[in-house]
Amino acid sequence: MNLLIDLTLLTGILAIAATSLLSRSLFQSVIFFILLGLTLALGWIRLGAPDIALAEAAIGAGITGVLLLDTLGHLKKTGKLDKDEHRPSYPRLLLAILSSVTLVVLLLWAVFHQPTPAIQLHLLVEEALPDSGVSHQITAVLLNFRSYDTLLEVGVLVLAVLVGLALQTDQHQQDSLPGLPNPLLHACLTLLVPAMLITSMYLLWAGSDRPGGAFQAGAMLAAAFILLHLSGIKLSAQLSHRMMQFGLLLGFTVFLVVATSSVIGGRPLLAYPDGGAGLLILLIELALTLSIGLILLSLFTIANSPPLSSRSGGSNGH
Amino acid sequence: MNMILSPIPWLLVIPLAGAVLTMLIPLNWRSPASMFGLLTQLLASLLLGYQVSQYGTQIYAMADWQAPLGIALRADGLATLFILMSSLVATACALYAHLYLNLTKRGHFWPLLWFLWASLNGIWLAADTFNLYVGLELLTFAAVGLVAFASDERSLEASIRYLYAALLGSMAYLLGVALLYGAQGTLAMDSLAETWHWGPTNQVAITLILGGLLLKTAVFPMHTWLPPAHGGALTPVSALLSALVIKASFYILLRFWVEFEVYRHLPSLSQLLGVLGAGAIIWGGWMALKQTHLKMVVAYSTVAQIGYISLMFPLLTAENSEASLMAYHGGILMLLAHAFAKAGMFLAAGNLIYCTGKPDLASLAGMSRYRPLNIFAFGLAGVSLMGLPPSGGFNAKWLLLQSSFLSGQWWWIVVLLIGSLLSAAYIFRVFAYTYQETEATDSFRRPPITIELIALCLSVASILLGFLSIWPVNVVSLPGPFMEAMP
Amino acid sequence: MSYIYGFTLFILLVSLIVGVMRIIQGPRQADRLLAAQLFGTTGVAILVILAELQPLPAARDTALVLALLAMLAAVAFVSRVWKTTSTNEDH
Amino acid sequence: MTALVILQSLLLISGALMFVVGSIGLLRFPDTYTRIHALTKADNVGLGLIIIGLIPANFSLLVTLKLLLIWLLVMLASALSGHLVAWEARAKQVPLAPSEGESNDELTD
Amino acid sequence: MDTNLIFTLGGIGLCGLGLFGFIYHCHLLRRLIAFNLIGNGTFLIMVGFAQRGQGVTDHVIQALVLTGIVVAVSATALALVLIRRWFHLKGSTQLPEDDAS
Repeated sequence: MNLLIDLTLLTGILAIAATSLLSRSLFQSVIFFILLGLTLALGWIRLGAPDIALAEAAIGAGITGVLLLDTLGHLKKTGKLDKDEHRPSYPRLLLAILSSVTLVVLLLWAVFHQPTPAIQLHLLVEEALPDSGVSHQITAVLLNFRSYDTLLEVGVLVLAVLVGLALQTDQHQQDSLPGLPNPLLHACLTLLVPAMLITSMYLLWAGSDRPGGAFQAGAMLAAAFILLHLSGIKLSAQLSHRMMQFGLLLGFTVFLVVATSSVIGGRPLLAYPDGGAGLLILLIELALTLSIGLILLSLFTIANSPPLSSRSGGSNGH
Repeated sequence: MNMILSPIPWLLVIPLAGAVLTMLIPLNWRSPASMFGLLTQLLASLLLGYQVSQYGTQIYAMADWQAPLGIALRADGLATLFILMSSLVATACALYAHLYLNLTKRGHFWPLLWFLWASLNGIWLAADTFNLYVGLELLTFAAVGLVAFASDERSLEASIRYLYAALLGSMAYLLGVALLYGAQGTLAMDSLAETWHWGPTNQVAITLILGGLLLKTAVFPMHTWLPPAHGGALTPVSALLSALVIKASFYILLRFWVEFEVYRHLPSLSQLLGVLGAGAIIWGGWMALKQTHLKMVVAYSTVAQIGYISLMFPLLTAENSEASLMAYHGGILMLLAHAFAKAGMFLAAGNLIYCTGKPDLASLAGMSRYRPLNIFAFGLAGVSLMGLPPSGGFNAKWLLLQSSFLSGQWWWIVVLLIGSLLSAAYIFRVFAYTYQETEATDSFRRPPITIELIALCLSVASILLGFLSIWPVNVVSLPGPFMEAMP
Repeated sequence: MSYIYGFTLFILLVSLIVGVMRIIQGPRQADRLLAAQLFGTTGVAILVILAELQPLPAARDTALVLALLAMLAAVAFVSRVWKTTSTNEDH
Repeated sequence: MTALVILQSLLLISGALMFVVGSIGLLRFPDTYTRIHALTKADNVGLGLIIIGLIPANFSLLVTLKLLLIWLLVMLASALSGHLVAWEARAKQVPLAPSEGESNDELTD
Repeated sequence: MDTNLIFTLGGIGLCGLGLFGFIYHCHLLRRLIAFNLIGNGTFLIMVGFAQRGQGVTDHVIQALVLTGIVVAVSATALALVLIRRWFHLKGSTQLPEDDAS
């Protein structure tokens, strides 16, 4: 029975992926991409990875999908969405088929000759878990054992926003599209948004002893912000530029300060003081959640910034 | 050793803090704050250089968890040399950018530079395969941001091309890391090397990792994203990209190549890399000869120079350890000389373009009379790139030649010679344009003397390297796991 | 009992595939979006059953997240993609 | 106990069948408005049946509440998105059942 | 055929499809979707392959995949910013003379 379910899921995943890649209509591609995220979330549950399933549901099916849909709407405004798409040439097709077949063959060869790993890292994790300050292994890995990776990863997020901000031609340019003036939507928001905020906090709190954590919580928060934004309540317009910047950087700064304070205290970078690990991890996660929510929202609004009535087509560059 | 006195954490914390700080403080404070940061970074790198040369390789366990559970940083001779190199080049480029960019652009430049620097230091020090992935992504984002923020069409196109190529490269790398983890259950380089065995899984993993890194280094057939990105960015950014950023993926390549003894087990792959390098030398040189824009000449010259550096792979053979060591030293020297010379050359080229206001070669006419100092800087960098004595480039090529002789691979000598002729040709072609005296306008803009001096300093450094070659060679030969894995 | 869960799951997966056909057929974007919505609900149903079958209680949290985000795509579609299309272009 | 299991099985399977019905409805109904009808009825009832069927699986108050919350949210979401699509469709004057031949995709051309 | 192996194979399929699309397509948005397919395939391989080797649920690799997902979503968002800017400047959804590569 399990085999049947897995195989059906697998077929579904591959079929959906192929459709999203090869569909004629770009809108259909995007919709299928969102569905792929959803189906993958099911797959992650089958693989026993609920944390990833949560992230995939929130990020893959939620945030990325909305970002793509939004871009699609933007490209559609000028009405030349697929117009200038010439069919790729035959050498290109050949190269694509050749490299993808090579990759698949190589990977299959590698997978079917898998040796037994000499090192069992999960045993080490279990052994060190009591000292990590949390009882959920993934949170322990992300925010204690391999916290350096996480620090850099938050840096990557901040950097993405930074590049977006640097590309913004006008500092105070805001998303110019109006929200939806639908009364029922606004009535529902008063119910939905608090539910999303509570779920976000629940995920954050759950992270210390079961699946959940800052990223899932942050993505949920971002989803709430984006929903508000789409319905016309624009957080980025409410907050001052300065406040927004502080919010964006809060998580990274708190993380960095905690990291550095341990060096000043004579311990290696990122080492938590004895007994303080749990509290510090929660503090970092709280700040990270807020920042991730704001970062994802900003990435969504920054992408919108070029005004509608701009030139499109002709250019004066060389 | 006392944890506070180790400069390793500071090499990461200062740039990261610099990035945050320069995003938050007002525009006109960003440069002074960064200047302070530059100084501390230089001091920290020098301190690390001193400690490593005195006490040998340093291992730093992040968060006090030993590898393979935690992430370890490793500062050996090779890492130290790269840290020093990036500190010097980045400082020069940062000073140049401070003088070259306007206030708003500068405001955006500083945080991006600091992120770039943090990721570079992170990569030089990393001893964990997944950590390298995150570092590479941080580097990619910072570099793409730096290319894009000129925000004209050309740089935007270049940044998209660059981003797509780099993302594909890092995904291939990650796929390789996934296979390695599945086969061996660890991510730390040391424990991977200890438990390494050349089954099919590891071979495919190494192939994917090398493929991804070659794409990111822009080795010959996968080089197409490089010239527009390096040629289209703002001048200080071009210098940073050519001198440092492509070296990062190359450095990881070298680490994998030696530490997992790829040279011993996949010798055909090393010949392939050599062939690609030879292709890069000839194709890059040829294309540089055909360009009409000054910065594109310099960018294609980078493609060719990457070719020289990758010639060290076929020469690192298990059979002849003397030839291998020579090739290693030659390759590292080449890399170092290229970092200084190319940064100097890009900055000099940027100054010339600043003067004429036009990017093409034809409008350089009369420049040698009007800006002799700048042409001199360009020329000195050119001497090193051509490999004329006395320069770092010459010593590097000499070592590579000798290594080819010793290992009996004479065909690389032919490639080296053809490459040198080509580079001489494209550099003298630029000179020929500057000596032309046409009736063209005399309304050149005068750049501040300081930015010319910065370019000159870098070019002089690449020449000085010819006299001081023994020092970097000694540093990279300091004992450590890396040198033990050396043939 | 687990056999029943598995059987239910299988039916749901089949229903997913039927939904996919509507998305491919269209003909309107709105129809595609509605089908995607149904897909999301079916996903929630599958997740709550998987939570018992595996058993993996955290799958219910995933279902909760999906349920909360289900309408995000619809709102984005209506406000961004559809809004900007002029009436005559849409059909 | 067995009676409960049978009840559960009935609930689960009829819930799943409701989904199939919904999908078929989505496939067969002629225009956007009727498809909204198929969607909002079938999936809410189907999910409801499944969730009621799952409650006896573990008699825990928290789990039951969470399951009911999920149901509530899905109902809200599908009601709202159905409403939005219909609202927008009416504003854009999407016709009631379109003529048979029409199946061009508005995005591809 | 256990679950881990099946999803590893699914990951390989996604990687193959994604690489094909990434090279074949010119449209920047389509290439971005293709990149995300490669990414998701890689994540599936990471978890499936590691758990197949270890024989248990491996939390370390799951944590790494979480990091990877966040990096991938940042990459997607960054690419979208650039694509929109490009579209805004040039009115095109692909790079010029893309067949040169």
